[in-house]
Amino acid sequence: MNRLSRLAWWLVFIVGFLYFFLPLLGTFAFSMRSQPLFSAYAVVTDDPQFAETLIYSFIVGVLTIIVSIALIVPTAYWVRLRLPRLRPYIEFITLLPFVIPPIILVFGLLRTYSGGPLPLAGSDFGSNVLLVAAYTVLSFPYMYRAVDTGLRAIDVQSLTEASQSLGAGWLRILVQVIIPNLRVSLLSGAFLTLAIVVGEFTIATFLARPAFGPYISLLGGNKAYEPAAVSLISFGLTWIAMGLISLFGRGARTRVQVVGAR
Amino acid sequence: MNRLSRLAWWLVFIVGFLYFFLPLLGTFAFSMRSQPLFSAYAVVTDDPQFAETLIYSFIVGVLTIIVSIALIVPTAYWVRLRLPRLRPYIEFITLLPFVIPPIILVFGLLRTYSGGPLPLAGSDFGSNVLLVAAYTVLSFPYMYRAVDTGLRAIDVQSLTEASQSLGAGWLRILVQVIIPNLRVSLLSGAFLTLAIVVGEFTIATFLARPAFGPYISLLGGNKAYEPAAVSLISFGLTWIAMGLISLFGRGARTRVQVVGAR
Amino acid sequence: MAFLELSGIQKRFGETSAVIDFNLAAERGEFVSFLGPSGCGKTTTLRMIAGFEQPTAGTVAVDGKDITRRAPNQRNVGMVFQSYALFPNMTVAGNVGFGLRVRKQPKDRVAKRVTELLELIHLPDKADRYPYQLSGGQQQRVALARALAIEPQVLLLDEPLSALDAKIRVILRNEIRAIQRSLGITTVYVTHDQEEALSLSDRIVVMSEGRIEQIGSPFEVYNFPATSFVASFVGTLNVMTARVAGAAEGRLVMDGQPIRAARPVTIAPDGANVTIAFRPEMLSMGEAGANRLRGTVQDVTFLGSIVRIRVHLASGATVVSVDTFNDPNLTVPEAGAEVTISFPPEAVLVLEAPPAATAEDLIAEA
Amino acid sequence: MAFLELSGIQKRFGETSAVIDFNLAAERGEFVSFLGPSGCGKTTTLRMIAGFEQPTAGTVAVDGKDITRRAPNQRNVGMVFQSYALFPNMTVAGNVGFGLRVRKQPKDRVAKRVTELLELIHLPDKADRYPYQLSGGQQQRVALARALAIEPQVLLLDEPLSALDAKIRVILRNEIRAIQRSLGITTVYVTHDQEEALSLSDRIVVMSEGRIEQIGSPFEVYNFPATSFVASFVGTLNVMTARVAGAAEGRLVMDGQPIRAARPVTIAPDGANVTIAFRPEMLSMGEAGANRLRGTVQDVTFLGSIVRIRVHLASGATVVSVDTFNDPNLTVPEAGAEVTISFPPEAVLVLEAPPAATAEDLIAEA
Repeated sequence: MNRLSRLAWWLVFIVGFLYFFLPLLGTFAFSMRSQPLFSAYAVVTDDPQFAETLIYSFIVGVLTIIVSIALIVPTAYWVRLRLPRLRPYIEFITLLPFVIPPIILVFGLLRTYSGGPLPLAGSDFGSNVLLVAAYTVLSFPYMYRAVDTGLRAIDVQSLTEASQSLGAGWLRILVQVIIPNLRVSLLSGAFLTLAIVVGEFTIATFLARPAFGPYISLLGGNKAYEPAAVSLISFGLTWIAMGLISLFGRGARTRVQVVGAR
Repeated sequence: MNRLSRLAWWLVFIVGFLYFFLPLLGTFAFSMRSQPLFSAYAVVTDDPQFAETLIYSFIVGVLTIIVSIALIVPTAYWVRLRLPRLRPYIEFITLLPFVIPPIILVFGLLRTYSGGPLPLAGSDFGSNVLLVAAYTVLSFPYMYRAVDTGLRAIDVQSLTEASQSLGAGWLRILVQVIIPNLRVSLLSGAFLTLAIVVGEFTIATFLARPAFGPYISLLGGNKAYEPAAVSLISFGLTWIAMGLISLFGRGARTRVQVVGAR
Repeated sequence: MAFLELSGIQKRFGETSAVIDFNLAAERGEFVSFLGPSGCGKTTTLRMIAGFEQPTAGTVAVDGKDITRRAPNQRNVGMVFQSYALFPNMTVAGNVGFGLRVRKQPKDRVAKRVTELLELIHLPDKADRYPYQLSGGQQQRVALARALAIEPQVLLLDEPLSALDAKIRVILRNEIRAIQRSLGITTVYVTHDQEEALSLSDRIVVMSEGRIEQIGSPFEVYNFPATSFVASFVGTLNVMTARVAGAAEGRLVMDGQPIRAARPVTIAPDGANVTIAFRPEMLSMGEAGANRLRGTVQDVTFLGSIVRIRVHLASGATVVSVDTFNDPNLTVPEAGAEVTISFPPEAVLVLEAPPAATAEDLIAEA
Repeated sequence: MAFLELSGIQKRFGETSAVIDFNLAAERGEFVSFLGPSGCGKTTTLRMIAGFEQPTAGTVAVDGKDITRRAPNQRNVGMVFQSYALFPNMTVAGNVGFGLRVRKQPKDRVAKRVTELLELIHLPDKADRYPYQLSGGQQQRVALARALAIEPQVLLLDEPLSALDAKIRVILRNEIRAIQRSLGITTVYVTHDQEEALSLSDRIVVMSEGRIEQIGSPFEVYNFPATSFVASFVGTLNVMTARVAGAAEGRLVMDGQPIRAARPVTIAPDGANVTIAFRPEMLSMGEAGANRLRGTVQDVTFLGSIVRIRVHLASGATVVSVDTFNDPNLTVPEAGAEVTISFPPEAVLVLEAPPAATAEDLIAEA
């Protein structure tokens, strides 16, 4: 750990950072070519569709988050508490959305729900339900990992047993003991989910939903600089959301670390 | 934890499982409509392009894995050892590929490297380099999380200090002490990366690379049942890879768990 | 009828038996410790009383009621964990009052009881702190208060002091004992530390490999161990082999030197080998006792209040430890000095022959 | 010239001082312990010797060479960790031989040395096992062998026994001491357990809040504590306040009862209050000693080899602990009985006045 090696490490960091942000800078520079400066941004934010689709996507995102949390938290908790041997399998299942292309997912959804006993894809309401359902699946990896990491940080078994010996039932344990200690994890999972839902294109297009992803892509077909501007705006919004997580996260993380008995 | 609640939990599992696999089953059923049975699969596997693009994508995948491991392992190790306060930020940076649409990434890459001091996008070799570089960024979240989880399972600080006090330098510590204990994590990260690279479409198309993703999409434009078949085949290959992980994983995981001093 | 009764408790995990035929009857207000090395089944037994594990066979009864099949949250049992297990999201007051809020007690009664308990554990001014703001010892006292708040029928403590520093362990141990006495609550305490068990308990259950080795008061367990495992696990012990010379009169020969036991040898005939044991503190330097052995000093260890002198017996390979109280004026023999050690016939414990596995053997393997 | 020399060592982490002006000169082959509560700076000091931390000021020298700025892997120092820190991917033999392979020693010499060391730690048949196949005690012995394999100039042990069961702690402690003596290796041992420090060390450095409170042999530290912190942290102590009646003759008055100290009181004039202390084992029931106090028995605790009787003095609120060796024939007084306790003038320690913060205060806060 002499000076030289420390320098080398910082160099690696800086190179990695540049490597990563260069594309972003390139996009930004490109969006700036429209004259006058920032006019691409002005055009975009003036378009009523911009706000409409963004709000639609945000609402879908929030619904997705609620469904996802309701499914994942009890499952992850129970697996950690009683079925630790199932953990690798559950983890595996939650990873599937990474490896199944969304096109397959939407393909299958449409085929399954277009006719038969549940013709959801036929109506607007049904399509919205399908969209939330599909996004819930997409959110599984992020949400499960976030929750699982959160559960790891607390001593799930002892806390549960302590609550039980004090007379608490499962619902109370979940609501008063487990979930309050997952605050940061849930926030982190929620924001990631939101970011993905807002940016998603394939599924929304196939289900013909007025979402933000298809709107960007539509823009991409017609305009030159605006898609870059829109992408950067949505990226900026996500960034703000992520910044919020790390703000929330810092305080709570120190707390959790200090608490545990070594 | 009486019988009733246990039953309820299993029900949740089964419903979740079905919900998840129904789309897959739908796709499979659809691909079976081509007559005679499995003819869609036969057509696909007979096509020389199928093997060519798949092999190209596998090679790119392996290169991506090598670059990714070389960048991530030392970084994650160093962050855990010396800069634990940087961990939230690094984690944040590695999450960015989830939230930056690939279209932005490829946009930026093309714009940055089409001219200027590094006109990589002009040549075949240069485009291959750019592709690996872009996929390396995409693999960051999976690889970093896998490695970080692996590092968490071993007592990085004590192992490092023990090696140091025995006279070992950094290279030896990494190669002989840290990496051997990350075997499972690296496998897991590697297989996920492979799966993503093989399925990726946007970046490969924009860089005009003969990869597997664009091949499927090409097929999708011309044929009816084959795209479903191809998707399922690539999904099956990924499945096999994931199965291998969990096989490797089981043995090693028990070991690591037993080792740690409580 | 005992207050807490465990009858024929067995627990198997797959192929392995964690607990084998455990029987215990504890009176109301009694303080019982389960003492033994890691993996002896003591924690598993405790967890069966709490309801976190179901016995494979046998029953757990409290105050005459069979609670074997009752869920943990229906048992009215207080539990204190090694890891404290305080709720990180609640203040000290929130933690202590949790069980009362579960029982839907009115707010002012909860507040009053919390105040009472925080005074009991000498932390009246920490009500609004969060667990992470407290030291380990303070956290464990809060955990104790939380368990006591619900006025449990039985209080269970699972190695509550293992995570704490040596000095704090002793202080907290005395506090636990004082609180238990003042409340008169029936208590089961799991520990691997013999001094904790001896100083706290009314009765000790010594366990090894899932079985009860002995149940008795600290005095009985220490002075009259039933098996050689108990003898060597509880306290320090000189264990050696001797030949029975006159069973009726308690005459033995060790390394060629004659020894007298206070009681007749009943477990082996004349000429047979037996295991004998004596505590280091029963021996003394000089010729005061009826039994005398000659040897040379091997080394002297200073243990604080006690000085331990190890003497290599002249007649053989045996090394015997002798404890004396430390004293600034004490003249300790040099290593290599020739000495006589002596002990009364009462000091000699005659244990089963041939020597069975002792705690030291088990530990060397463990 | 001492073999291991720490001069004017300071360590600051941001605003807080972890170690303040630490000076120590250890001879070749000496066994030195750093003893103190959590957070007293003992581990930080050890880590500065190992090179894992850089001192803010001061120097570390081994065998006359200043190694303060040398990297940890250039120091030839052996280290044993509380968490064992064995390499999970290597066998026992692989672990023990690691340092030799780093030094590029030929294969057969590595194998020979590994065999030697495994015999030294009594695990000759475990060479091909992996760490996870061993018990905690065995793992720590392998860690010790690994640290010794490179023939380090200094051996450092950081609370090596804290993660182990009480009984195994004692066994391993004796083994560490025997190995250290037989190899004659200079050793620094960090612990919070006073019995470990007392029984193992040639010299003890007692630390509190980053400062050295006292350096001395176990005998000195225990019998002649330099500060009231040392007096109360090392061993059990009766601490009380007395008034000086005749400083020159060592006459004091405690709770109205006269007491004599063996030495004149030099730290305070007649009529001033001082803190006096005596060890429980220096007191006895009855009238044998020159100093006598009357009181009633409050309670009796059985600690194994020792029975502790707490006596409430007749003349005031003070409670005094008296230790006697356990004896199956011992008649222990009942609680409430009127007794006389006595002690020789040598038992009285006169410490600084007014009473400073004692270890108990620190612990209650900690």
